[in-house]
Amino acid sequence: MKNRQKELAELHQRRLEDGNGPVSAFRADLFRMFRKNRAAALSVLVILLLILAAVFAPVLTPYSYDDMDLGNRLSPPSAAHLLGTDEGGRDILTRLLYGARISLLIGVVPTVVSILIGAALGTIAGWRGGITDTVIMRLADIVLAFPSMLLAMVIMFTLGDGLVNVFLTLALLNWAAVARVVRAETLRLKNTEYIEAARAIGVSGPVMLLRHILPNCLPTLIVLFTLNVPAAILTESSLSFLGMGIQPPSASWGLMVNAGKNYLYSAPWICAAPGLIIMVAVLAFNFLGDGLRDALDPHQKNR
Amino acid sequence: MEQNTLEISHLTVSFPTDRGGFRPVNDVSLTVRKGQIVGLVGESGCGKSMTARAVMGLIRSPGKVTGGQILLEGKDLLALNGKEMRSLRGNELAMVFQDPMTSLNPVVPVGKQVEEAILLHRRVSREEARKRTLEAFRNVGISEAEKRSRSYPHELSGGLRQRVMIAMAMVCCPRLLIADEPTTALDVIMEAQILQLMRQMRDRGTSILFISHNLGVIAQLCDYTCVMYAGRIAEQGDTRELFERPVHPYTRGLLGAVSSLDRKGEELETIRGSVPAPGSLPAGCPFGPRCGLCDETCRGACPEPREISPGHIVRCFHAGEVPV
Amino acid sequence: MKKKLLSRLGQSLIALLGVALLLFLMLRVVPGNPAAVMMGEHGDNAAIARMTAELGLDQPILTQFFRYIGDCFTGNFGTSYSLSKPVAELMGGAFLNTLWLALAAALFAWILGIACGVIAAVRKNGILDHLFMGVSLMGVSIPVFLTAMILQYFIAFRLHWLPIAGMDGWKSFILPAIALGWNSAGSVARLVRSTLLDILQEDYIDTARAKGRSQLGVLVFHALRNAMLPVVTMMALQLSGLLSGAVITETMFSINGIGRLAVQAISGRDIPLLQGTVLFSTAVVILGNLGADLLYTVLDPRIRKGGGPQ
Amino acid sequence: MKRFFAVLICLCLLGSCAAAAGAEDGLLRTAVKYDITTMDVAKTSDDYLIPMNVFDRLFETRLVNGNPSVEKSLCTDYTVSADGLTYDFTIRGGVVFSNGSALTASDVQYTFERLLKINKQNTDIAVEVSGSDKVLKGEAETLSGFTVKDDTHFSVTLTEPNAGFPAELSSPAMSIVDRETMSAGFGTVPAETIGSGPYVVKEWAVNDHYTLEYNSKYWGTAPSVKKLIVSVVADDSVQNMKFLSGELDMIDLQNQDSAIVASTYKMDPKYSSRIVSTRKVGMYFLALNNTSGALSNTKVRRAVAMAVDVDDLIRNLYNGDAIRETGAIPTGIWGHNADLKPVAFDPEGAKALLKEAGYSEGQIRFEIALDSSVPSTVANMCYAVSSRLKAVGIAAEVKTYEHAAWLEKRSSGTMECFVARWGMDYNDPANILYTFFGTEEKTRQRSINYQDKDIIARVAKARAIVDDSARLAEYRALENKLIGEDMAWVPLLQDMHLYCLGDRVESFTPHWAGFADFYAADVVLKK
Repeated sequence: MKNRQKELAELHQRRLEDGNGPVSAFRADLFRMFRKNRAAALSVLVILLLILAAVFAPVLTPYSYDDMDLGNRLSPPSAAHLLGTDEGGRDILTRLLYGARISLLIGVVPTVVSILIGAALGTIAGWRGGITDTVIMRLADIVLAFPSMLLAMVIMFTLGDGLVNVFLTLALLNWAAVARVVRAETLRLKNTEYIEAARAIGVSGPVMLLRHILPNCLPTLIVLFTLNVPAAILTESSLSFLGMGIQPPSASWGLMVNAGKNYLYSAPWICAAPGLIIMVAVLAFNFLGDGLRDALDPHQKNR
Repeated sequence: MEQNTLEISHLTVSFPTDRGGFRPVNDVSLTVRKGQIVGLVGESGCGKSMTARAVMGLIRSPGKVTGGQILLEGKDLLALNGKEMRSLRGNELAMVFQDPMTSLNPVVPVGKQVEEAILLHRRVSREEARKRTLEAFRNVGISEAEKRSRSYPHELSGGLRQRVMIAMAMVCCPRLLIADEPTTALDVIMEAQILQLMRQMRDRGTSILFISHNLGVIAQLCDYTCVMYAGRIAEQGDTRELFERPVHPYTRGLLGAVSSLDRKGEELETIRGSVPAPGSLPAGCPFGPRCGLCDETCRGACPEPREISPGHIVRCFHAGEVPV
Repeated sequence: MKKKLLSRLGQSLIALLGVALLLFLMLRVVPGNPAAVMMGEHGDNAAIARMTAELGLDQPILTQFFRYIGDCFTGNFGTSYSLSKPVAELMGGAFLNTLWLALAAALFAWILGIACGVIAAVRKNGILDHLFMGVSLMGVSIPVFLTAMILQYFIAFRLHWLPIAGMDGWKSFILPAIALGWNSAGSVARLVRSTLLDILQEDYIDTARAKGRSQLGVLVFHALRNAMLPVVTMMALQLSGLLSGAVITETMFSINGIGRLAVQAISGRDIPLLQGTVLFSTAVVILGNLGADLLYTVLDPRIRKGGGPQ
Repeated sequence: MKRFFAVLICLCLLGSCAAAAGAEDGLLRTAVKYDITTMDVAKTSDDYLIPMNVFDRLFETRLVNGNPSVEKSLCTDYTVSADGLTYDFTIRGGVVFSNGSALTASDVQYTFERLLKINKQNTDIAVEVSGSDKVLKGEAETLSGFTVKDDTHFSVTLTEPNAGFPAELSSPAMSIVDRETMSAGFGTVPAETIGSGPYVVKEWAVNDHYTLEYNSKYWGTAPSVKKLIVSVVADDSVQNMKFLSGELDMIDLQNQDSAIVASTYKMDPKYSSRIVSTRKVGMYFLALNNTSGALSNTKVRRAVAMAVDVDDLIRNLYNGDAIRETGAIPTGIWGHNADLKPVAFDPEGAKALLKEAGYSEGQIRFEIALDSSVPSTVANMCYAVSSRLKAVGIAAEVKTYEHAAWLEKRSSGTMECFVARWGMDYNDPANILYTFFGTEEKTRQRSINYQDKDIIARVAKARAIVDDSARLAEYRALENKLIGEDMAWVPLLQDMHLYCLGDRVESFTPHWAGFADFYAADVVLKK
């Protein structure tokens, strides 16, 4: 703890000298992290690029994601189609850009939802203990124990395909793991001195969770976020393998990789493009996660 | 005359950082004679622990020893290769650390950890090692040694754990014991017992290099004391003479800041300013900016150690003068 | 210790019952009448109605539920609708294959994972560190079926080193183990690396070196022993995950495992087979989690005596 | 660390020799995508390989210079009564089942009765015998219309005349089983599945493989293949790799994308000469629910037909391996009308017709339901149809359903539009017309919902016309009304079934109707 306090003071001092207001610990860490950890900075750039590509997809490409040109199916990258065409004669670059919308949403939305549910239930279970803890944890055990692919299939069969159902499925699959981690973290925090001190001065339950427990879980939650986002994108491609998830003609990276699988040796570019983009996204999220965790985790001795 | 246990001359340890290197230990020389306890005292961050680690060869990368000589009974430790150094560590040369809570392996019974020290340096059977461990426990005053040796670190009190550390260090009868603030984490009663133990070891011929920031402990225990400031030894000398007739302004400032019964009611002196950051030492004498006697010569160059009386060495141009 | 064990077992049973209940409700909600699926393209509605009655699916929900729970406890899951073979027999064969695949994948993942993790930690920020961490990230970012396909094409098809697919002899389990294990190896390596880096900063490492331990000795006897605690828990969870069947790897390598059987059961709305496979793999996962907790308390003395985080 | 990799490398080298396992002679190795579910033909209408190879039938249908012809097999001679109701059969004597039990006329009777008692699948032929309704209801143990004279002679009386009866007796459903040694494990336990055909079932490992071996007691000529191993390989690319590396002797290219078939097999001289293709007797059609919304209007259905470019589908999705279909009776089936003209691809004409029918741009919306388990070529067909219809202002979105959910929606009669295929079981138009337009319940259950009641009645009655030319004329008239006038569905195409033969196979004659299941006896291995 000591050297971080000193660094903060140092930064604080410098900010005061050049007339800015006091610097909040959070922003100072981010500022310092980006200066020090170039990989994290680069990954933020990459993620921004992906988001921009997703948003400006219609502008960037003449085709629409479902234009089928059966005449030149499976044609290699050419001037007309920079990344070639897939088995339905659709332009791969266009589908990649439109796919970015769905895949990033699939990566982010269910992960955020599952982390919110998981964190809430996890802290409550950890803090209250007793019956609530057992009930929540047994519920989590059930979801964790149930073979995830089967659970996904049952949900998708019942509700049918479509983006919202994929969100629901992925959120349902992931919340239990988050809850379990957050509960363990809450238990650990519960018997640290400063929590007992806060309890001693009469801080009430909900305030305790929001002001003291959750902020300390932040580094873990951020790491979970950056690990689960790429995992969600990949799970979607497994869902496509089993015939669920996003269905053509709409596009997502996972779907494209799965659709291209059978053509791996006759038309490898169908898999290569989405496969590479997924890898780039995974690396970006992971480096960002590592960077954030190191920056925000106070007792993280520098690696 | 008799061989000195430890002779450190002009030792320098440097750490490369992106803002140019810095030297936590800068041209340090001191000697520990056989059966003598030498104290190394100073504020945190002055380099005393780093000096101890240099002797043990435990400097963690990216830092490394970049100058000087360390003689253990005439052998230069810096010239030894890894294997030779390892055969000394725990055998001829041992160390005890500050925080007993974290210095023992949490998942291994304490008895086993001490046996390990024996088995590393003595070709004896496991059974013999067990016997010596129990004996070592008894020497350091651990009651019910048999039961204690089977328990895990988290099942023992702080004092007991420190005794285990000392037993572990002493089990191979090392020539030199380095104790890095062994009592800082203990309460007063435990501290007294540990110091008593140290005196017994000294009487049995073990030389001890005792590191602490607590002047009171140093005064009670050490025969000879060195005061460190910003990587250098500001003043060293016989403990009694040093405490009664400090000549270096920093030593005086330190002693002035210590409250004691016979100076009840007097204003405690404080030393203005704060310890310079490791990388940005002022030109000339490091204590200059905080020193009442500081003048051009002090700012010009860093004073060399001068022996103003037998065994009493000081790094100051105006040693002994009293500010006007 | 006994009391904690019993309460954990009790909770696991409740979880298993919960899964059975959840499965029963799901099967009533999922569209597609099992009888219709069995009759396939040619079945007409009259035949389907007759089949529904024969399977007892037209009885009131409650009677079906109690018969279902009765089956679960007595362990007889009856005969599979589509394969008209006893479910237990089908699962027996399938589980053996899944067991071999899981063990092979786990072995590959752990040996590679721990080795890479240790080397990456020791050579922190060196070339090997970035190389191994990069490879482990690759494992996480390529879908399993793509890894399987690439392995099959180059190693099996082009080089003829190993059989492409099928289950003849131990050699046909090497490639599936690599494809399935690579992902787990990645997470093990990353965990070993970060835990080891934490532990190497601890004071008792300095004590060990001060005792005269060599760098390797410190690593093996002191650092790894402590680093293994969280890693072993992750490995136990991974193993129980693998044991509940890896649908994609089994499909790609034509291994008749529990995962594939379960997917076949749900696509064919084969209720007895589905009950059997799901309850079986759930029981395996729950036992795995239980094992992981117990293993943790055995390995970490700090928890064994006192309560400690569960 | 280096030691570890060295061990791994030599471990693999050691294994290299075993990969391409040597194949003893007389062995044929093939693969299928999905395992069979049962060996009992009374319980399945999909898994026909074992019934076809392990059992005999009274007749067999073979391709004779391109046309299916019904040949005698167990039956050596038969006569039909004047009113077409009664058939007198003589069967081959001295035929035994693989367990030595004799095959007699009473076994044939037992086969008919067993189908009716189980009453799960393939009962539509046994139902035609008089007295079948009593057996179905359990009121009678035996079929009144079936009289056994002696071991090799029996006669069958139908409830109404059906000239296609001998052709129906050649379908796998009518495989003769043994009355005396029938046991509970029949159809699930290999040793208890006893037939009189050229092969016996040696073993069946679920989801892995099944093995057939030559039946030494077989009455017919010994086939070239003495042992058949069919392994279950779910992934198409893995099947390709196993075939190209010599682990399979024959590969069924039905599920593969035509582009892969073209690049991997057609373009490669080593294999291009070894491709066997046969007509898959049946047809793909775009089903339009005649009662849902705008599709109930004949003009709209015709506009849909005009908007879809079938030739483009054949050229690009089937790489030319398909022929266009124009009516309801597929090519290769007796009664097919070759000079029915296809609907010309005319998007502008379609738009005009839609306006004429009173529908503006984008006003017509319906859903094309796609079964997720169909091959990718069929899925691409749906997407192609959808984008063609969008071009003429019809908003037809493709929605994917899981197989069971798709089946349920279709059987409920509410599915608006879907691409489907009907494969012919026997060589008679009734097999398709009666199934889709035979009764109001049947057409509703297939989500066609054809509305013209007296046409439905005529389709049912047409089966009973004994005189071939009269029956032909009636079927032709019905086809003209159903498709020509009412466009009940949009006929698409009939695809070919392609196989590729390995080095060890001399020749192969596929099933006459292009089934994936084949007679192992029709494969000749190189010596």
